[in-house]
Amino acid sequence: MRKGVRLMLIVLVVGIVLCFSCLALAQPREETLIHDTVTGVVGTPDDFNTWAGWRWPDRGLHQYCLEPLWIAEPATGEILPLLARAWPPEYNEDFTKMTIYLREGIYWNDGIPFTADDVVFTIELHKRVPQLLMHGPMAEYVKEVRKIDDYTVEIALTKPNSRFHSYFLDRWGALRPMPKHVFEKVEDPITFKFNPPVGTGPYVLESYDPAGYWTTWKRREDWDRSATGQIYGEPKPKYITTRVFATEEAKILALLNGELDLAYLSVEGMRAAMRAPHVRTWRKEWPWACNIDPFVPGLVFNHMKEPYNLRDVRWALTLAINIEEFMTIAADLMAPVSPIHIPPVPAYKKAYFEPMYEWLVNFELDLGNGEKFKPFDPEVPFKLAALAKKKGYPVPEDPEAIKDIFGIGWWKYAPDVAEKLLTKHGFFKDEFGRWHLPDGSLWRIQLSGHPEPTTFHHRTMLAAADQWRKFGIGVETWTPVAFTTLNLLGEFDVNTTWAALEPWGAGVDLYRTLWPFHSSQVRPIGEYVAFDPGGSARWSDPRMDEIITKLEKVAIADEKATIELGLEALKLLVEEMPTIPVYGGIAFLGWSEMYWTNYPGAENLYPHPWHWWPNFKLTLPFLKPAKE
Amino acid sequence: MGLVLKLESLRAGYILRSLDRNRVIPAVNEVSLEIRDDEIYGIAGESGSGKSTLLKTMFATAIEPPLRIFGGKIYYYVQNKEIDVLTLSVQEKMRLSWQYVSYIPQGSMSVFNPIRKVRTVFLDFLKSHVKEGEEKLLAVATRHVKALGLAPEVLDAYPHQLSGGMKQRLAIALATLLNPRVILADEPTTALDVVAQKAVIQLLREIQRESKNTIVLVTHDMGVHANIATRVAIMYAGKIVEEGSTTAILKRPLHPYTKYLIDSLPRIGDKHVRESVPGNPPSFLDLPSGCAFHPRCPYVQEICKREVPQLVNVNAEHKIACWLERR
Amino acid sequence: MDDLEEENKRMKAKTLRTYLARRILQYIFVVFLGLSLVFFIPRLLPQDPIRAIIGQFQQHGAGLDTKTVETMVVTFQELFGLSGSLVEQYLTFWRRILTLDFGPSFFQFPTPVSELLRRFLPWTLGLMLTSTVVAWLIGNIIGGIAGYFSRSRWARLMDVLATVVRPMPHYVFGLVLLILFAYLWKVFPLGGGASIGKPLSFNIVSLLDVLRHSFLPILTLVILNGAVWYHQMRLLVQNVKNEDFVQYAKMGGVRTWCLVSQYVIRNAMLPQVTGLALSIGQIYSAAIIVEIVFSYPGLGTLLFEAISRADYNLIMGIAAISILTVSTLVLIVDLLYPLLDPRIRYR
Amino acid sequence: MKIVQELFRDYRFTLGFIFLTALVALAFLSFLSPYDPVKWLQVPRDMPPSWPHILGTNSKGQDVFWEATFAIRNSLLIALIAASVSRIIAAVVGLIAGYKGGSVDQALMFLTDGILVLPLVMMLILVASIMKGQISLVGLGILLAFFGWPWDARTVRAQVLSLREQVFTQTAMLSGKGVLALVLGEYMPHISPLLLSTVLNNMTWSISSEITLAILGLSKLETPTLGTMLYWALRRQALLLGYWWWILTPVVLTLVLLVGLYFISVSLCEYLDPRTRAQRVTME
Repeated sequence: MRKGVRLMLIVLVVGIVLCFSCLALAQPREETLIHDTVTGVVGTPDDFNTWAGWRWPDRGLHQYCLEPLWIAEPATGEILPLLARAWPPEYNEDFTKMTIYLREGIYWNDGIPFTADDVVFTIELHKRVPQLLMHGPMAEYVKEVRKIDDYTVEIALTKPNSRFHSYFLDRWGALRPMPKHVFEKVEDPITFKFNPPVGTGPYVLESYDPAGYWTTWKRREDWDRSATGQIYGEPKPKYITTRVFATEEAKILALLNGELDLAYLSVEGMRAAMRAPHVRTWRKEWPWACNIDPFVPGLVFNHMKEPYNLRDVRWALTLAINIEEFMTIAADLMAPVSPIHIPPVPAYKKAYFEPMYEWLVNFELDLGNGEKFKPFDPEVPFKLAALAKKKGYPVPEDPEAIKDIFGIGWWKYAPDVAEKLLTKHGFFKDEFGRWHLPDGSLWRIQLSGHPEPTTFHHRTMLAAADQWRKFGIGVETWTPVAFTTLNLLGEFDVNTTWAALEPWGAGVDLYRTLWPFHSSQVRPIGEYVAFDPGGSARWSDPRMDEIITKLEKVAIADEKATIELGLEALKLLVEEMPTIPVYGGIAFLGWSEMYWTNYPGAENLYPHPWHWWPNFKLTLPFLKPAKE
Repeated sequence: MGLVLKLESLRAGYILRSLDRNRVIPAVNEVSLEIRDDEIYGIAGESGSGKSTLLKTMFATAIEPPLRIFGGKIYYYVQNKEIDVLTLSVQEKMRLSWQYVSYIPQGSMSVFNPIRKVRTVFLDFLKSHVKEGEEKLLAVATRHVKALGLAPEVLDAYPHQLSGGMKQRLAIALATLLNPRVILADEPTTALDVVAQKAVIQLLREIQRESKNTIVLVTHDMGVHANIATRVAIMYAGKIVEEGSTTAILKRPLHPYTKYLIDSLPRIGDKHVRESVPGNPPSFLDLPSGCAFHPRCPYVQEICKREVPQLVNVNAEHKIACWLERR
Repeated sequence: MDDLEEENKRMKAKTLRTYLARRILQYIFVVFLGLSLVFFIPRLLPQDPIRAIIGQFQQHGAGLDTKTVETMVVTFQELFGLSGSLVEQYLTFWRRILTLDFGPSFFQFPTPVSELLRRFLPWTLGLMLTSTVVAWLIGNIIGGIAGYFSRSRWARLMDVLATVVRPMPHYVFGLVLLILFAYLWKVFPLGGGASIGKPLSFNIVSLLDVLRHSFLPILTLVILNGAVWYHQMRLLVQNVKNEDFVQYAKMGGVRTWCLVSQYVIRNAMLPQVTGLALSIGQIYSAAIIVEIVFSYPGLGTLLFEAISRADYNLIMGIAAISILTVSTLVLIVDLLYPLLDPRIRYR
Repeated sequence: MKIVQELFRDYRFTLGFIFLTALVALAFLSFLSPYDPVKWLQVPRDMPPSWPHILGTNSKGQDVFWEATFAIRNSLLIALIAASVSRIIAAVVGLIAGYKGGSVDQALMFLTDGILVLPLVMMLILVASIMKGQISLVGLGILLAFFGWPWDARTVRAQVLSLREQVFTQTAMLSGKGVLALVLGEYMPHISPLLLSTVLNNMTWSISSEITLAILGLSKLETPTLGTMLYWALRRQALLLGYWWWILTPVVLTLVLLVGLYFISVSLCEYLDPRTRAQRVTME
C-alpha cells in the first residue's frame, strides 16, 4: 500500500517535470509578434470567407492577409490608396460613373497577379448573389462594371452617387477585392470556406487552433509583391499570432510575462499593466488612453417619447451633467470631451473644432422671460486636468497639451439653469428633491445600455445614471440582451451608444455621420430604423435634410464646400441637441517592449496603432526587434 | 490448577462530559477476582450492572478512552509469569491480545465488515499476529473453521448472506483462531433463537473441553450459566456480590439479589409466573449509600443503608457481600 | 437446498433488475424534465430571443436595411422553431434535440451550436472527470484518516484549512493560483488548453502539454471540491468508527492502516458514492467557472463568451448538453454503486 | 433555555453564532450609512484603509466599509427569501409525499430526484442570462428558491414517514382530527426544527449561487451584494492594481458568513439527529 503511494508520487513528479520540459511556442519568440483577438474566441476557425458574413476579421485576416482599395487612416486623418493607385477616385460630372486605377505589380499570395479582372469579378459576384454582405449597395447602384485595361476599372452607376467609393474604403470593413481565380471555381460562394485564405497582404496563414483560440500568420517570401510591402517596405515580424484570453486578468498577466506583445485593455487593466517597466502604451505619460478613435460615446434621446421631444428637456439633461464626475466614471478622466457630434481626432481638429470654437463660446440658450445663458464652458479641460492632478496623475502644464488630452471644452454644470428650462414646461420638484413630469407623475428615465459592462456604452450609462440621479430624476438602468434591437425599434427612453454614427475618421466628409438624421430614415416606434447610432433617436429637421441634400452634390475632393456644410450641420445639432455627445472615443493599448519596440505611440505617430484594425499592416514595417 | 487472570480491587468506568462538569460513571467498583485455568467462569447480573465493562477491562487492548481504569491491578499469567497488564506498552498489549486472551463481543452480529468477505476479516486478524504468507494463513483459517464443524464455504460469503447463529459461531471461530488461553465472551447467546443458542453453547463447551483453556462468559441469562459455567460471579452496581461454584450458587444462593435471579429461572413443570427482581437497577451516577441493593432488598437493615458490605468467604468456594450473612 | 439457492439467485437478479430499471426510467425522466425546462424557461420570460439575435447581427454587421431585418425575423422564427403553436414548437424542439441540432450560434454564425459543443465538450469533460475523481479520492482518503485520528493535531489543522478554503469563490481561488504559479513563479502557463502556435496531435508531447495546461484548473477544483468531500467524509467516519466491526477489529489488533483503509474508509465511502452522484451537477457548475479563470477551451469559457455576447441559442445548447452530460454521469455513478456495495449486488 | 446552553457548549456553534451576529449587526449598520450605495464618487477613489474610511475606498468612489454593510444586508436578504420560500415548497412537497404515500409519493419523489440531479447553476444561468441584469433582489431570491427545495423535501418526507408509523398518528386520526389539523398540529412541531436546520444549508447554497451569477455578470450589478462587490473588484482589476482592501472585503465577509453558517448547521444537525447528520450537513 505504502509502496504504491510512493510509486504514484514518483510518477507524478516525473510527469510534471516532463510537462515543463516540452515548452510552449512552435515559432521562435523573438521573430513572433503576439497580440490578442479583440472579438474573442473564433467561432468559425476554419472559415475565412469574410465576404459571406462575420468571420472574425481581426484574427489577422483583415490585418495581414486582405487588402482594400483604400484605407482610412485616423492617425493622420488621411485616406490612403492601397490596391488603388490614388485617392480620391475619379467621378464624372453628375456622379454616375466612377473610375478606379489599380496598383501594378501586386500578386496574390499564391503567385497569381492581381488585376482589374479581380475587381470586376468581385463587384459582379456581389451584384448577383444576394446573401453576400455587400450585395445591397452593389445591386442598388451598379449598372455595369467593366475593365478598361488590366489596371483600370470603370463602374457605371444606376443613379448619381458622389460617395459610392465609400463601399470600398476600409474602416473596419469594406468590399475588398476577391481572388477571381479562387472564387470563380467555387459553386456556392456563401458556404465556401476560403481556407487557406488567398490575399494580397504581406502574410499567409501558417496554422490555427481548431478551437478558435489562436491563429498564426507567416510573412510571405514575396512580401514585396503585396501592396503594403510595395509601399512601406518589409514587415518586420516573421510570424504573427493572434490569441484569445477569456479574462482580462489573464491578458494582463500574459503581457507582464512577455507572452503577449499587444493587448486591448480596460481603463483599470491599463493601470494594472503599467506597473511593469517593460509595458508602455500609446502615450508614454498619463493619460495612457489612445484618443484618436473616431467615435463619440454619448446619450441618445428617443424623440418619439415624451418629454424627450422637447429641446429644453434635452438641454436641461445636458446641463444636469457634471462633466468632471461623468468623465471620472466613464473613462477615469482619460478621454477628451467633445461638445459636438464628432470626435476630436486629427482629421477634424482643424476642419471643425477650431472653426467652431468661437461660435460655441458665444452660443446662447433662451431660458424664457428674455433670460439668456451661455452654456459652453471652455474651462472644462483645465478643471479635468486639476482633478487628475489631485488624483495623483502627472498632468502637463501646457494649455495646448491639456486641450489635446481633455478636449476643447464641454457644457457647464448648471443644475439651476436646467431647473429653469424644466419649470418653463411645467416640470416641478417635490420636497424630497425628486422631479415630477408636468402631468404630476414622478419622472423616471429608463436608461438602457450595452449589456457588456466593459464597453464604453455601459460605462457611459453608469455615469449618466449617476448624474441624473443626483439631479433628482429616478433613473433605472436597463441592459437587455436585445439592446441594439430595442434601440432600432425605438423601445427605450434614453440609451447610450454613439451620439452619432461614426465619421470616417479621415478626410473631412461628414456624410456618413449625418445621413442617419435624414427624415427619410425616421420610422415609428416598433419599426426598425437602419442605423442605431443617430438613427435610433428618430429625430429629423428640415434644415438637416437640406444640408444633406446639398452635401450629396459636393464632390469628395471639394474640401472647402464639404467643411462648410459640415459646420452648418454640427451647429444645428448643438442647437437641437437630439443626442448628447460626451467624449471622443478612446482605447487602452498595452504594449510590451520585451520583444518589439518602436510602436506607433503618440510621440511617434505614424499609422493607426490599433492591432485589431486593418490598418495594422501599415505599422509592421516600422517595428524594431528589441534584441538586436 | 493455576491462575490465568487476576483482578485486584479494580476500579474502572467512564467519564461523561455533561453540561457543567465531568461526571464519573464508576461501572466497575473495587472488584477482585481470580480466574483459573481450564474453567468456564460466568459473570451474571442485570443489564447495566457493569459486567460488560468488567469483561472489557480484562481485555487489555480494549482499555482506551472512554473506558478508564481509576485504580487497582490486572494480572495475566503468561507461561507462569505474572504480568501487570496496566504497565504494558501498547505493542506488548497487542502481542498478548488474541494469542493469550481473545474476545467475543456483545452483539457479534455486526462484527464482520459488511462489504467484505468473511475470509478477509479472518486474514486481517491473522496477519496482525502471525508473520506468514496469505495462502498459509488462509489454510489455517479454513482448517480452524472446519475443526469447529462449520462449512469452510462460509468464509467466502458476505456477512449479510449468513444467519445470525452462523455469524455468532464464526465470531467464536475468529476469537479462538490463535488458540488463546482465555476467551472473554460478552453475551454470546443474546439475540439468538433457541436452536442457535444451543449450538453456540455447545460450541463453546466443546472448544473449552478440547483445548482446556478458560472462558469468561458474561450473560444476564442465568440459564446459560447453569448450563455451562464452572463458577459464577453475580454483579450488582459495579460490584461482585456473590461468587461461587455454579452448583453451590444454584442450590444455595445466599445474596437476596442472587435469589431473585435464580428464582426467575423457568423450571420444568412450573405452574405459576416467576417473580422478577422488584424495582429498577440504580444509576451509576446516583448510587445508593451503603449496600447498593438496599432499596430493593426485602431484608434491608439499618446497617445496609450506611455501610458497604465486603466480599467475604462463606466457605472455600463461596463468597458473598451481604450484611445478612455477617450476622 | 438447491431449489432454495436457485430461488435466491432469481430474487437477486430481480432486485438488481428493478434497481436498474427504476434508475434508467428516472434518467429518461430527468433528461425529459431538464430539456423541457430549457424549452419553457425562455418562453416564460418577457424578452424576445429573436430581437436579441437581430441586435447581435446589427452590432457587427454593417447596418442592415429594414426589409432585410423583417425577413430575418421570419427566417429565425422558422430556424429556431418559434413559429406555430406552443405544442408544435415543443414537438419541433424535441425533434431537433434528438438529432442534437440546436441551430446556429448567433454570435459565431453560421457555425452550428452542435459543432461548437463538439469542439468544447471534450475539454470540459476531461477537466471535470479528472478533477472529480482526484478530488473525491483525495478528499475522502484524507477526510477518512483525519476522521479516524480526529484528536491528532494535523487532523485539526486539516479541519481548519478545509473550513476556510471550502467557501472560497472558485473564481477568486483560481485567480490567486494563477497569479502565484503562472506569474510570480512561472511554472505553469497562463491559461488555454494547450500551447499556441501548433495544432494538437496525438502524441506524448501533446498529451503532456495538455496535462501541463490543465494542472492549475484541476488543482483549483481538487482543492475546493476536495474540501467538501473532506468534511463529509470526516463526519461519516466518526459514525463508522464506532461500529462494532471496527471496534472489534481494533480489539483484535488489526493493523491501523488496514483498519483505516479497509474497515473505516471503505465503508464510509459508500454513502459518498451516492453523494458523488448528487453533487455532479454542482461540480459541473464549478468546473465551468474555473475554466473561465484559466481561459480553458471548454464549455465554461464558451458559456462566458455566449453570455457576454448574448448568444442565446448557444446558451440554450450549453444548458441542454449540460443536462445530458450531468444526468448521464449521475446515471453511470449510480449504476456503478452496486459493484461497490455487495449488499445491493447480492440482496 | 437548556437547549441553547447545550448548543453553546459546542465551540462551533459559539463561533458560528458570533460570526453571524457580527454580520447581522453589520447589515443593520447599513441603515446608518452616510452614503447612498448606488451613487458613485461620494468619497475619494482608491484610498487604502484609513480613518474615516476604515476599509478604504474603491474605484467607484464608494466607501468599502459602508458598501459592505449593504452587500451583507442584500446577500442575507436574498438568502433568507430563497431559504424561506424553498422551505415552504420543501415542507409542502415532503408532507404530501410522506403523508399520502403510494403513487402520489412516488410521483413527487420522482420529480424531486429529477430536479436534484439537474445542473442547477446552469439552469440559473439560463434564466439569468435572458433576464440579464433585470432580476430584483426578491426575484433572485424566488428564482433560487425554485431550484433549492428538492433535497430538503426528501428530508421532510423521511421524517413524516417515520412519524406516520408512530402511534399518535393513529390516535389522532381515530379521534377524528382532520388532515390539516393533523399535519399542522402533530407533524409540524416535529418537522420545524428539521426545516430550521436546513435553512442554513440552503442559505449557503443561495449565497454561493448568487456569487456565481454575479461573477458571470448576470445579476443586477448596481445593487451591492457580496457577489456584485466581488464582481466589481474583479472586473476593475483590484487584485492586480493592489487594491487588496477592495477585493479582500467581500472575500473575507463571504468566508465568515459561510463558515458561520456551516458551523451552526453542523452543530445543530448533530444536536437534532446524530444519526443522519453526516448526510445532511454538506449537500449544498
